[in-house]
Formats: sequence, structure tokens, C-alpha cells
Amino acid sequence: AKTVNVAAPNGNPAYIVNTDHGPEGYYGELIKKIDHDLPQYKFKTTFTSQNAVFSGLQSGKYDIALNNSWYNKQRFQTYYHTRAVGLDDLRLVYRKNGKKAASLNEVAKKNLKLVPVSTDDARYSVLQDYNNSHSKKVNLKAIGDQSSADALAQVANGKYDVALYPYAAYKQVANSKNGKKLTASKSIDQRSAYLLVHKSSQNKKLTKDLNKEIQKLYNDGYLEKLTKKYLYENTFALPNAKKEYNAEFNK
Amino acid sequence: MFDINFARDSFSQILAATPLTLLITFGATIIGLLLAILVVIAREKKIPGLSQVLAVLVSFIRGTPILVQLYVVYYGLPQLLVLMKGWGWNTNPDGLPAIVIAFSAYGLNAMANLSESIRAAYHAVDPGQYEAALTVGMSPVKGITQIVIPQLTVNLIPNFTNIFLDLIKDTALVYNIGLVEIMGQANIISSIGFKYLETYTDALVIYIILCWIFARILRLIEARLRQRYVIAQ
Amino acid sequence: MLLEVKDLQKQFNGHQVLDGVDLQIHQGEVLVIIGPSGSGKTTLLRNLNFLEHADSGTMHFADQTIDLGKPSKQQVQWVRRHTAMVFQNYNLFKNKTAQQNIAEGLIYGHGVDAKTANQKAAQALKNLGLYDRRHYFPTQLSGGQQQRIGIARATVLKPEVVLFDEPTSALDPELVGTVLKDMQRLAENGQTMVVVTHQMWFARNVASRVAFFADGQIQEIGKPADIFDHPQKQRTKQFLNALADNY
Amino acid sequence: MLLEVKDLQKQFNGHQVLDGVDLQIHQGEVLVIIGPSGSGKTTLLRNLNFLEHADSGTMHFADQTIDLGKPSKQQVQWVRRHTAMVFQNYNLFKNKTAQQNIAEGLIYGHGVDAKTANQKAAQALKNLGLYDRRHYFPTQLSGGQQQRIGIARATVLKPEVVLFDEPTSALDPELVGTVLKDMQRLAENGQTMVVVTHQMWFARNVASRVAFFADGQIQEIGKPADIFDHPQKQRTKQFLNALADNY
Amino acid sequence: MNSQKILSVIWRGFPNTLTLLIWSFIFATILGLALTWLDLRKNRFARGIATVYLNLVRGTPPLLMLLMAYYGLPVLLKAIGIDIDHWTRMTFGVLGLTLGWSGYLSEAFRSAYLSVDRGQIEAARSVGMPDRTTFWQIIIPQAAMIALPNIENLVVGLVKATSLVYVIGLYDLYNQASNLSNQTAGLHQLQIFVLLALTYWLLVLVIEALFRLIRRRYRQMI
Ligand SMILES: Nc1ncnc2c1ncn2[C@@H]1O[C@H](COP(=O)(O)OP(=O)(O)OP(=O)(O)O)[C@@H](O)[C@H]1O
Ligand SMILES: Nc1ncnc2c1ncn2[C@@H]1O[C@H](COP(=O)(O)OP(=O)(O)OP(=O)(O)O)[C@@H](O)[C@H]1O
Ligand SMILES: [Mg+2]
Ligand SMILES: [Mg+2]
Repeated sequence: AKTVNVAAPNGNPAYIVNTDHGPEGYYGELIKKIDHDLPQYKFKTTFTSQNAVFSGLQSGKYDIALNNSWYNKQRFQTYYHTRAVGLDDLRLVYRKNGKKAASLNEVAKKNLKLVPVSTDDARYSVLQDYNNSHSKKVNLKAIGDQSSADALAQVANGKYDVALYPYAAYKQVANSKNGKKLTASKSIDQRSAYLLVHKSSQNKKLTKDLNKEIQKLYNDGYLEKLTKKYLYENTFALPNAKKEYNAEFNK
Repeated sequence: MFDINFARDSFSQILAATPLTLLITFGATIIGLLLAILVVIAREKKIPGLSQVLAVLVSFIRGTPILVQLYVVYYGLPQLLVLMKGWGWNTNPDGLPAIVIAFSAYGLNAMANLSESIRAAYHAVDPGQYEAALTVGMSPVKGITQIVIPQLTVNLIPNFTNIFLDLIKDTALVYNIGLVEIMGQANIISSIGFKYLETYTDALVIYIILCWIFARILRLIEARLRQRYVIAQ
Repeated sequence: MLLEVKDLQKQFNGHQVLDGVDLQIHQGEVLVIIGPSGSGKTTLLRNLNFLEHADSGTMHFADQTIDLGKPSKQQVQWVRRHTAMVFQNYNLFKNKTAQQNIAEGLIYGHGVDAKTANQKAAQALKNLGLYDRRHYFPTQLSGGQQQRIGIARATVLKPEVVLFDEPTSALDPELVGTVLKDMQRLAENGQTMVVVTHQMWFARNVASRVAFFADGQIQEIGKPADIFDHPQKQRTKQFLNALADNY
Repeated sequence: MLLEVKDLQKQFNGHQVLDGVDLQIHQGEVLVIIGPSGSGKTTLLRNLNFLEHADSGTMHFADQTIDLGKPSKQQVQWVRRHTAMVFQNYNLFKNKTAQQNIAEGLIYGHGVDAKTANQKAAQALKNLGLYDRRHYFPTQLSGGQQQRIGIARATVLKPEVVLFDEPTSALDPELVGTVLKDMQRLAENGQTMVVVTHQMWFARNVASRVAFFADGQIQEIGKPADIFDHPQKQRTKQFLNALADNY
Repeated sequence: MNSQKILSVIWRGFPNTLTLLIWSFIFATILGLALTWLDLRKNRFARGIATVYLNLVRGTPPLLMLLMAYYGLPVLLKAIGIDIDHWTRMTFGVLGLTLGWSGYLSEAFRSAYLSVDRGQIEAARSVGMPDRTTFWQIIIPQAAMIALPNIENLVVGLVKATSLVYVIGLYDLYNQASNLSNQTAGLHQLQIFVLLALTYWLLVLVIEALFRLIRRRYRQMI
């Protein structure tokens, strides 16, 4: 079997986490399933910092970046992309007794202090897109590697007012000491997550094979099952889910 | 694969982050220098208790990676402030700016390394110089400030240069706590298209030039002083 | 009597280097101290001006009496201001010019204003014929020049006593003469001096008295001719014979 | 004639330090060289065994004739193996014990097997009464002991000539005697020696001839009594007067 | 979570940290000696190469050194037809650290070599030792002793720099700790990082003790 090098970032345990039994979490289980279903490939997962994942993907050290990369024009130009492997539900997280934030619009208007976002994180470009298309901008600051738990702790202890995260990131800390001080807004946006693949002639075939597999996993409800298992809700049941899922695949 | 145009276009944006890199470096150097002087005084005077505690602290800081120190301060400083608040101090653990954490971590690091170098430079000054100052009636303080410190400074420069360059290079880790210096800026620019090799090459060039310039400047200062005092190497 | 030391004791790591030294220094005399290497001559001088602190003993100096075991800060500073020292390795301040070396003891040690101090230093250099070297740093000067400036640095302070610790032993043989002549001139001007040296010519011709120091004590003291030609103790004879062998 | 040097020239940065030195060394003699500091005495010795390379000149040594301006590698090695040097600062190998210091010239320089070499070194140490120090490192020995081992290191090689560069000037006065006595014994055994020294006792009593070196040349050479008591040149008189002043 | 559990996870990274440390040090020493050799040549070109290399290394953050060695170098070499893609992560980690530390070590070697007393060499020549023997018997042992304190500092620096190999996905002490902190959703960070710091400190103290032993043993020789 041909070895496929997969790189996964540290710091987001609901989606992907390195354990003694290999990768786990949403993408961890997904990659194991794909590995099982595609016997002609052997998927080998490496964990490293977010920026290193893409340094390696660009240089060809890694073939696949195993994280929730949302659509962005440059990325889709730089790398191949698969069909969407999941649908993320974006929420604003804030203190129960702090300033309320129901939409990015409100964050911008009330001038709320937003937790810095890792530049390597897909959320960074969501916010950048928002700022590019709105005159009243949110206060976006960048940071290197930071785990979601760290970020949410900073909202809980009052250093920042609000954080933008997929629902799962909030839910996994919701029962901790810090998490109990927090609450999440209603869904403000949904984004499809794609796997990015290093561009090379061999990986063209790999991408095709992955797409076929992912389509199958979507159709037979496996992705929905994973979502319910790891992301604390069924994002595929949200009102716009049908429209949003895989929306940018052909861009 | 390697997008030369992207590298070229990003260069000036990354260069624009240099002031923050330098701010952290200089801030840490100044904080470190002031603390190091106090540490050296306490240790050379063998102040009971304090000198032992400082020796252990210096050993600890010198024995641990700066990245680990950065996280210890990052997670620990707010908790310390909470604790101090509990004791009735008027501290505000929330909203601790990242730059304060950087100054604390890198300042302590500089303190440990500089204090060792200052001690070595101090011991390298011929004790006869200080004694001669005493025999012409200078007070101990005057002997130190007029005679020992000027000579110590010359001895210190080579090690100081190394510590200073290490600080510049080590600041490449602070983007981990949210400061957009050279490395942070490189990461931000890269994240749009997930293209890293180009911006990292830019950052590398900037670091090399920065270090080269400062090494040059410090070498010139040392040569000047040596020439002025004509202290043979 | 200008200065008297009684029962001076000093140990290093349990080793008794000064073992009850009694010493009297008279106004205007030149006292030469000779003795084996490592016997404690340097240590004795360093204890006289508190570069090292004695374990016990008393000092009478001018009108003061000082417990050498625990002198006060004022006493230490006072003695240092009324004595001066000339070192074997000159110990000129490396970061100061010739003129600064002489002036700065006056300025920072004796509170003389900078202008007067520099004038005095310049005058001292003129007397030595080294005025054209006044802006040189020590490493730009020969050993002999450095030591002569070292002597000027000490004497410009007008100390009651100048202590010399083997002032010529680091010098080239040819340069020894110039330094010894400076010291002789000083002696002729009535400066009280204590000199540790092995220069027999100086001991014989310039010293008022010669002391033989060994085993932590002054073994014998007297006029040069008496000590050199009629030593009383076996220990002294031995030492003088060993020295004589070299010449 | 054992060794003859003709018209030896050596410049440092345009400064003519050796300006046509002619020198003859006879089998079994002790030639003492005296002269002012910085005049080039050390440089002369260093040129004789190629620690420095002369600009020009000729050397006749045993049956060889060597162009000092461009000696062959073999010639350099050959001269170094038939001469030996004793340094002012001893220069014992710091990373070797006393015994190794003496043995290793035999082993690595003269191809003697290690066992024989170590036996010879041990014997040399016994002769000096330093056998119990054979495993000491130089820093654990006194200056006098180091220099005596330095002399043993040189003489164990049985060189035709031993060159001494101020062998006692770094020593405490008391220790000078022991070293000079070793040198005297060596002379009595017929060792050819060239000695730069200011120890008048040695020059007067042990030297076969004394040479006064100044201004890049040998100014005067002759029996010790002639040179010291009836110097021919003004320059020599001046120098001897300056030296005499010290004693 | 108790400290013992945390430490047991952290210590799983120890073999990797140690492997990195030892191999990087060995290779950096070899490369450093070669650089020193170049730097001490009379040939200006050789010296130029050494100087450029030293200036580049001196200005490169170790983090970037590792990133570039692992992700950049294979791309660069592939362009000229050399394929090193199949090298292991560990090889690249060692390579990255070796590149940096060879530069630092060569400066230490050079200055030690230059501070061996010239009199020692002259003494060796005067007893007829050939220059090659002098080099191995006299200069090298003494230079090694003089360089020892600097080497000690550099080894300690190397220990600390091994913590950066997380960027190439190697699991050393640091990466085990940070992964543990991620797995537990960041609830015990302070505890984990303090324990990690103590672990490094212990390692450094052991290294310092080893060097102290060597120094004691050979103290008389300088
Ligand atoms: N600071 C010190 N600590 C420990 N021992 C010391 C110290 N200073 C001097 N000694 C020891 O005290 C003794 C006397 O030393 P000192 O230098 O006074 O002798 P000296 O008579 O001046 O000898 P020299 O003629 O060699 O100058 C020596 O054994 C020396 O090792
Ligand atoms: N390697 C060198 N480079 C440049 N100049 C040198 C060198 N070695 C010696 N000189 C110069 O050559 C002259 C003679 O020096 P040398 O050491 O031979 O004198 P010396 O007679 O041995 O003096 P001393 O009695 O002080 O030992 C001096 O002016 C010295 O500065
Ligand atoms: Mg003394
Ligand atoms: Mg000489």
C-alpha cells in the first residue's frame, strides 16, 4: 500500500487529538475509517504545531492536512482540496454575566474585545473576510498556537469579552470551572471543512479516491454520526445545512 | 512550489514587524540588566539566604528552555496575581497584556544569563585594581564605580553580545502568546494561502541581518573601549 | 614614634601567617623588610592598611589607637588616607591615563577639586620627566615608567607612611635603577617608608633599619650593617647566605 | 668549533633586531650573553634553533652548513634535535606530568621507545631529588622545581648545545640558587651552553666567555674578567654601570 | 491529575531528547572542528566560507533552523536532484541542531586553540617534536581543557534547543508535555509546564555535574 503522510495540528481535542491509541476525535476517527476503507493507501498521521502542518504540506513532507480548513481562494489555489468532510457551526462564546454578543455585527458595534485568533486557524480568515466586507470592523488580533481551552479561559476570567469558536470547542470545556462561567450564542454561521492536499501528480489520484470515499461517507450518514458523537450536536440538521455543506467545492 | 513573488511581496510587511522584535529584545535586556546587577551584588556580597535563593533561581532559569519559561509565566503569572489579590494586593490578573508576559519571561531569562556573565567579567578584573583604589583613599563605592566597572564593562561585551543575539533569536517564540513580531507576522501573512516557506525565508533573512548588524556594532564598541583603555586582550 | 603595631595575628585557613608581629616605625625613617618567599611580608603590609583584616592586634598611629581585630569603618578609611602603597605589579588603573592615575586619588580619596588635583599630577609628572606621557594609558608605558608613576600616585597624597611591596622585582634589570633612585630621593626628603625588597644595594645604602621577617614574626631588626654583617640568629645567616649565592 | 653563525639578519616589521650577528660557540664552553632589555637576545637564541626564521645568514653546525634564509625542513628538524632550549617561563607541557615532560621529547622527538625514555626521565628526576614528584603536573610544582625539570627535559636529549633564555628571572630570589647550581653542575660535566642571564655571579664564575649584545650585534666578547673589569666600548661600560647600580 | 502521572508521560519523551542531544553534539563537534580548521587556514577563500557560515548560523533562530531543515532543505535539494525526503524525522532534527551548534562550537574551538600558550608549541619544537605530534600531544589536549567551560554552556543550550523539535513532529520531553496539556483540554497547563521545567533543570544539573567531574579530574592541566 502507498503511504500517505497526514499532518494534524495540536490544540483542538474535539476535532483531533493525539492519544496513546493514535489519532482520535472527529478527524482522528474519520482518518482511521478512510484508512480502513481504502486499502491501497496507508495513512500515517503526524502531530505538530499548526504552522508546521502547513509548512510541511507546502513542501510535500505531508500529503494531507487533517483539520478544519474552510474555503479561501488562495488556499484552494495553493493546494488540492477534497469534498467537504464536515460542517462546522460557529458560535460566539461570552461570559454569562458579561457583555452579550449575538452576532459579529454586534461584536463590531459594541467594540467587544475578541480573543486573538491563531493565524493558521480557519476562523482567522472568516473574521478577515468579515472585516473586508464590512465598514464597522471587529477587533481582530493574531496569535500563534493557542489551544481552544486557553482561549476560552481568557474569556472566562475577563481578559477578553468574546471568542469565536465552533460549538464543539465550547462544549468540551463547558463543564469545567472556567466553562461554567461561559455561554454560547445561537449559530451565527456554518462552514464546510475541506481537507487540503499537497499538489503533485500522485496526489491528484489520491484526491479523487478521497472524494469518492467522502461522498460515500456523507451519503451513508457516517459523517452525521461522527458529528453527533464528537461535536455535541448534529450540524447537518441545522436549517441551512443542505445549502452550506460542500458549497465551495467547485470554486 | 516556492513562490518568489510572494516572498518578495511579503518581505516589507514582515520587516515592518521588526520594531516589536526589537522592543521585546531591548526591554528584556534593560530589565534583565537591572535585575542582574542586583543579583550580582547580592551574590558577591554573599547576603545570607538571599544569595543562595538567587543562585538556585539563576540555575533553574539557565537550565530550562525559554519556551517552557514562557508558558510557565503565561499560565503562572495570572495565577500569581490572583494569589496576590487574595493577600489584599491591588493587582489585576485579568487583562494582563502579552507584552508584560514577554518582558517578564525574557527579562528573567536575560537576568539569569547576564548575572553569570557580569560575575565572570567582574572576577576577570585584577583585584589589585580595586585594592590600589582603596590605598589612594577612595571609598569602596568610588573604587567600584571609577575603576572596577569601566574595566568590567570591556570584559563583559563579548558575552553580552551572545546573550543579546540569543534574545533576538529567542523572541521568535513569542508569537505563541500572541505578539506579532517578525515570526508572528510571517505566520499571519502565510495563513491566508497557507504558504509558509516563503515568509519563513523572509524572516530568516531579517534575523540574520539584524544579528549581523548588532554583532558588528557591539564589536566596534568593544574595540573602541579596548583601544581607549588599551587593555591588552 | 609614628606608627606602632602590637601582637598582630593573621591566619589563612588555619595557617598562622602573622604570628604576633610587633613593629615600630619612626617618623622619617626607611625601614626595609627582607625575608623568605611566602613568609608573609606582603601580608604584613596589607594588614597595615587594611587591604586585609587582621585577626587581632593593636595599632597606634599618630594620635589614634585601633583594635586591629575590629576596626571601625572610619578608622579603616582614616588609616588608608594617611598611608599609601606601591605594588609589585604597579597596579596602575588600566582605564586611566598617567595623569588621571595620579590625580584621582586626590579627587575621589581626598576631596581635592579636579583642577588642583590635575595640576598637582601634571607637576609630579614633570618632576619625573614624564610630562609628555601624561595622556598615555598604563599598557603604553614601560614597567619602569609605570612603577615611577605608581610611586608618584602614592606620594602625591602626602601620606604619613608609604608602603612598598617589592617595587622593583617585576622590572627588567636595567630599569630597576631609575625606580630605586626615585625612592632614594623620596627618602632624602624625609618621607617615612616601609620597603619590602631584595635589592641589597638599597637595603645597605638607603635603609635606616633592616628587619628580617620569617616564621610569622620579625626575627631581627637593626642597622643595615649590623644585620648584614653580624646577623645574630642562625635563621638570618642562612637566608643571607642563600641570597648571596645568587650574586 | 661546534657551531658558527655568520651575518645573521632578522627584521620585525621593518625594525632590524639582529643586524649581522657573527658568533662562534666552542665545544664544551659556557657562553653568557648579556645586554639591554629589548635588544634582541631572545630573538638571537630563537633563531639559532629555528623557533623563528632568520632573513639571512649562514650556520655551520657539526659537519653541516645551513643557509639560514631558507633552511630545508630536514635541516630545521636536525638542528632542533641537536640543540635544546630552556625558557624564561619554563614552558613545561601543562598537560603532562613531570616525568612525561622529560620523556616525551625522547619519545616523539628522538624516536626512543617509551620504556627506555621513561626510565631515563625517572633517573633524571632522581638525580634532581624530585623523583617523588614524578606524577605531579607543572601547576603543582614551584617555579624552581619547574625550571629544574625544564633543564632536565633539555639535557636528557643529550644535545650538542643547550640554549638558556633568562632561566632564573621569573623565580623568587631564594629559588634562584638551586637552578643556578644545576646549571653549574651541567657546565662542569662539559655541556656546551649559551646562557642569556643577568645573574652576575654565574657570569663571573661559570662562564667561559661573556658577550655583550646591543643594537643588533655582538659588541664585545671575551673572558668574564676582561668584559666586566675592562670593557672596551663606551656602550658596554654604560650598561654595566646601570646594572651595578642595583646592587 | 497527579504529578506522578504527568511525569510518567513527560518522561516518555526522554529517549528522543537524549538521542537528539547526543547525536547532534557528536555531529556538531565534527562539523565544528572542520569549520575551525577552515577558519584557521591561511587561504582567504577557506576562511571566507567559514566566516559566512558562522554569520548565517549566528543570526538564525534555532526554531527556523529546524523548520527550514525539515521542510525547506528537501525542496531545495530536490531542485538539484538530491532526494532526502525519506530521511527520518529524527535525522532532520539532528541535522537542524547540528547546523546551528557546529557554528557555535567552532567559535569555542577556535578561541581555545588560539589561547593555547605559544610557549608550549615552542617548547615542543625545541625538544624536536614534529609539528603533527605537537598538535595531538600538546595543543589539542590543552585546547580541549580551555574550551571546556564554553562547551558546557553550549551543551546546556543544546538541551534547551531540543525542545523545539515539536515543529517537526518529534515527541521529545516538551512535545509529550504539550500534547498532554492538549489532551486534557488545557486544564493542568501550569502544573504540566512547571514539572516539565523541573525535568529539564534536572537534566541540566546532571550534565553540569558531569562536566564538573571532568574539570576536577583535569584541573591541574591548565
Ligand atoms: N588570600 C590568601 N588566602 C590564603 N592564603 C594566603 C592568602 N594570601 C597569602 N596567603 C598565604 O600566606 C603566606 C604568606 O604570603 P605572602 O604573600 O604574605 O608572602 P611574602 O612573604 O610576601 O612572599 P613573596 O616574597 O613571595 O612575596 C603564603 O603561604 C601564602 O600562600
Ligand atoms: N614576534 C615579534 N614580532 C614583532 N616584534 C618582535 C617579536 N619578537 C620580538 N620583537 C621585537 O624585537 C626586539 C627584540 O626582542 P627580544 O625579546 O629578542 O629582546 P631581549 O633582548 O630578549 O629583551 P629582554 O631582555 O626584555 O628579554 C624587541 O623590540 C621586540 O619588541
Ligand atoms: Mg610578597
Ligand atoms: Mg628576552
